Amino acid sequence: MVKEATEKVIPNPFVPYPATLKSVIDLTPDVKLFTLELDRGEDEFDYKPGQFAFVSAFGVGECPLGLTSAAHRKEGLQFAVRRVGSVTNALHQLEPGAKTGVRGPFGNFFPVDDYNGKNIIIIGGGIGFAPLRPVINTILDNRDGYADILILNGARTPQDLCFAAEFDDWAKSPRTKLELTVDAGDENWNGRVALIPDVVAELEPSPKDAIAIICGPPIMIRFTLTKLKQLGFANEQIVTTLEGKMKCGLGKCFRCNVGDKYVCRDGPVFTFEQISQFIEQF
Amino acid sequence: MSADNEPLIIGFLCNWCSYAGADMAGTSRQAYPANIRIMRVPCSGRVDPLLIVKCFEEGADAVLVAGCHPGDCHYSEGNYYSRRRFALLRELLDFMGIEKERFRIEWVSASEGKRFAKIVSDFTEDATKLGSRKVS
Amino acid sequence: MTKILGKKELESWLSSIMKDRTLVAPKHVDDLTLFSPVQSVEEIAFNYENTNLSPKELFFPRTDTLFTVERKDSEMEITPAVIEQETVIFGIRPCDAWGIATLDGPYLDDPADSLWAQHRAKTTMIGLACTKPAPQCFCTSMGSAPNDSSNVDILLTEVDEGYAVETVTAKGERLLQGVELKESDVKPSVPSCDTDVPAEGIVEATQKVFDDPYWSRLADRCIHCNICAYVCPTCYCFDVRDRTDRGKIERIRTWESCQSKGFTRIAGGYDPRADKGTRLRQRFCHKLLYFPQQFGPLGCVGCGRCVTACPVNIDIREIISDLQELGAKVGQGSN
Amino acid sequence: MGADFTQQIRDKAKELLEKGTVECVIGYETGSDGVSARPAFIHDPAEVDRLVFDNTCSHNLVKYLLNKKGKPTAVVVKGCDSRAVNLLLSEKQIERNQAFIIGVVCPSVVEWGWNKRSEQIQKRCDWCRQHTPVVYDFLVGEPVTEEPPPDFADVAEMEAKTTEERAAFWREQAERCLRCYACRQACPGCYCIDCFVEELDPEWVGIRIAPQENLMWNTIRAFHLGGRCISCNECERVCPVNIPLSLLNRKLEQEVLSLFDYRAGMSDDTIAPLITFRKDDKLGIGE
Repeated sequence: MVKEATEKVIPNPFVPYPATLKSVIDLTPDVKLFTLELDRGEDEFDYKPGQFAFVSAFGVGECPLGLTSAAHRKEGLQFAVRRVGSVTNALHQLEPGAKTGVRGPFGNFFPVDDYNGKNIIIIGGGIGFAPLRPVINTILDNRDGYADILILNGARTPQDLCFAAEFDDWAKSPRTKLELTVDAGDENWNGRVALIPDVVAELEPSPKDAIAIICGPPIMIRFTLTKLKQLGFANEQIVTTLEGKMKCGLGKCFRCNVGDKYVCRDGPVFTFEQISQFIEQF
Repeated sequence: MSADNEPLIIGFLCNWCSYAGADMAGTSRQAYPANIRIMRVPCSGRVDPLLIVKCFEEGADAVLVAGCHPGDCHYSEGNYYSRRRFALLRELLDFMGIEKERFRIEWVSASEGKRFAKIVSDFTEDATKLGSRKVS
Repeated sequence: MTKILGKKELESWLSSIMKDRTLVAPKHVDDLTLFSPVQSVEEIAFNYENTNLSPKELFFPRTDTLFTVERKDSEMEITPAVIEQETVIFGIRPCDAWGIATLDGPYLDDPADSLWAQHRAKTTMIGLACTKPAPQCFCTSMGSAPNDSSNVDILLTEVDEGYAVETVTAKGERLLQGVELKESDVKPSVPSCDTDVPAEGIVEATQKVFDDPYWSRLADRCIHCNICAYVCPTCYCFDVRDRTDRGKIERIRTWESCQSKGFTRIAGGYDPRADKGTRLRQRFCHKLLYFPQQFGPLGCVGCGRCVTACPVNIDIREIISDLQELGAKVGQGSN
Repeated sequence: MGADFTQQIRDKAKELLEKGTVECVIGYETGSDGVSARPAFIHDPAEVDRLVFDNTCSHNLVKYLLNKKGKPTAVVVKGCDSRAVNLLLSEKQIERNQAFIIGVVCPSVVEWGWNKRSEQIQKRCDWCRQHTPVVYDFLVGEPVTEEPPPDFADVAEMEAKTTEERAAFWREQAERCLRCYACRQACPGCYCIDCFVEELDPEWVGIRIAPQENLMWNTIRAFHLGGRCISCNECERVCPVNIPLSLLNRKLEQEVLSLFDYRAGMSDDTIAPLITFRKDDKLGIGE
């Protein structure tokens, strides 16, 4: 057997696209919304709701972040970044005009086209609400394609609710209900003070022709899942996006695996039916 | 070491004494070599051995830690701890190939501007004699 | 007929290779044998069971630069790393060459890892068949053999008159160009590994034993260092970070291991594999379950390095046997 | 020694497990090579016959007590290992009433590897001045009463080299280091929840596996054990690339002995020299 290695130039998949930071907006005390513009233009970067990308803070490293903009709106690439580690800390120091890098888009996405005609229930907790924003904006911009929509956004305190500036727009959309809840209110808050799973139990969304999309901390997901199942939702009707430690996004560094599945390539979006089939349970 | 063969010295100076001492040297026009890069720390006891080793790792030719005289620590006893810590670290570094002469611990009070200038001058001279360290 | 390269001729061939390429060969360093670049034939160790560290680091270095970033005023330039050096490895054992070929699975899978691909393209491997397998070796159980030539460019087997030469690839053929080989009817003997590891059906067995308390019991003994992963020819996890040196930024990747605490801990603190049992299970399930599910072959080539290097004798051969035994019990229980 | 020690350990383990005094006995069993020992965790009195004691039992099992917090556990310790028990007691990492210490008067261990067993006594046993455990609930063997004075010939040999030679020596060792952290993982004194070397913010040690970073790791690792190292030498035994870490530890041990007249782990209520001070310390600084 005589083999021959083919010598062709393979692009380095670790090299990010150079990008410029266009704007930084404080969403909550520890979350900022970054808008990036690729130096090569946005058209080269086609992405769907639920996908993620690696954003670089050169000199420190890069980290995976969910895209929180919807591609069709052409508002630039947006990421909601909570300051939790060394890279996000460095990102928070950046000011508009700073040079950065973006690698992606990676992963699968929420198949919103498949949800046509259905009732959509979107439940997000804390920063977990960020990857759901492109889902909401995609669905609302194609409002006739869907039946009733329920958006439930929860956070620790009123200041921690992400995307407050868009609440009015969402609530104004026909047949759309926006529910907000916090774990602890303050003097200006006259909305709900309750945990997300309890709010779900109270609102009793019907599982009929419905899809529930949830994202948030593991503990919130677990209890919300229980409530939804009590309401009659089947595993296939509940969709989430998983978080895993990642270094490559390419299925190579083998950090984000759940059994033989990679969060970065096979996910991050999974139905609970798929998750229940995983050999490894988190 | 920089291109012109000047040693690079990192100095960790206690805010309550040596840093003021360095200041005093400056205001009273006591000249001392510009080889030293000064880090102000709240106490010589705050200087983690990691900082010293990191300086040498990154290519410093010499490191100075200066604190209050024993008995004068602003926090009562910080310098007593640093005295033990650095006496031992100095031995270990020497054992691993970083000459004792490259790592100095000195007690300098806020009024000893002249002494501070002399320490830095002597230290710079010694470090120049020792030559540059190889790191990569 | 067998083609033979005399011992003297081998030495002059290797010397000529050193002239225009990097020759990497086993070398005795203190009481270790390590693959190192050599400048003369005298440095090469010909008498060794196998090297203490696997040759994977010639393709997947313990630290590698992915690209550099240069900033000038407001502009920024990113330069991907390029591997230019042509390298020849002498003395790679068939099991290790198979390990390299195994890693082509994940690394050349689309999108290919360009550094791995470049290292592969720039490297020629001269294999040296094992004449006397060591007690820890079990390559035959894993589907290879001490004289398996399928993953090297040239395979040499020591015989009385010198080395029997098997040219495997065109790359190997080019390297041998102009080298005079004698013809002989000597037949190199084929040694076999004595160790018999029951690897057949291990994927199914591992799947059955996945939730068994076996893993946490085994983890009692494990001290969770990274030795097994770092000596292993088929462990390939890595970490990525930037390094700044006097204003120069490079993005680097380094070896990392699933055994280290925090390997899967995400910023914010949640760690899906916080306990030692699940971490240990991850390593063995990756080799014996996930890797074959994803790429076909088992993620173990039977080199035996982890067997000898583990400070507390976590022995993969023993684990394979245990899993088979436990798996069989699970099978009976459900019937 | 062998058979008798083994029997005594088995009998004690059986008794402890049967009475329910402990839920696990950590000792040694014969490894997969049939030649050398490895750590064994016995939970069932029917399994005590797996336990052995011979001159390849060099692992310091005290490290495992850190994983058994809150669970009554028995552990087999040699003289050096027993000092680790005291170290962890004095640093409040384990509780005395949760640990049943089966002390073994150490007959010295030999150089061994997987499937290899020599008759050569390990270096650590030449240096050892504590063959009899300093703490135990049950003792196997006859206590050794006379120990020779300390000997630091290996440290002196290193010190006889020039600074340049020493720098070159350690650089060469650092070049080999893989940063596998086996030295840390085997060390009973290394139990930080987050080790400085893995901290990212600030990043004390870069992730590069290269001489510069590796040297920093090895320097600080040794220094964090300054006045705490109990000389079991497990770090050096487990090192896959044979870095002579004992030299660093022993240098510090010698300095700590001469500067502070202190040996780590000799009792359960001492304070490591670097977390205390004397106002009249004479250490050659600013005097």
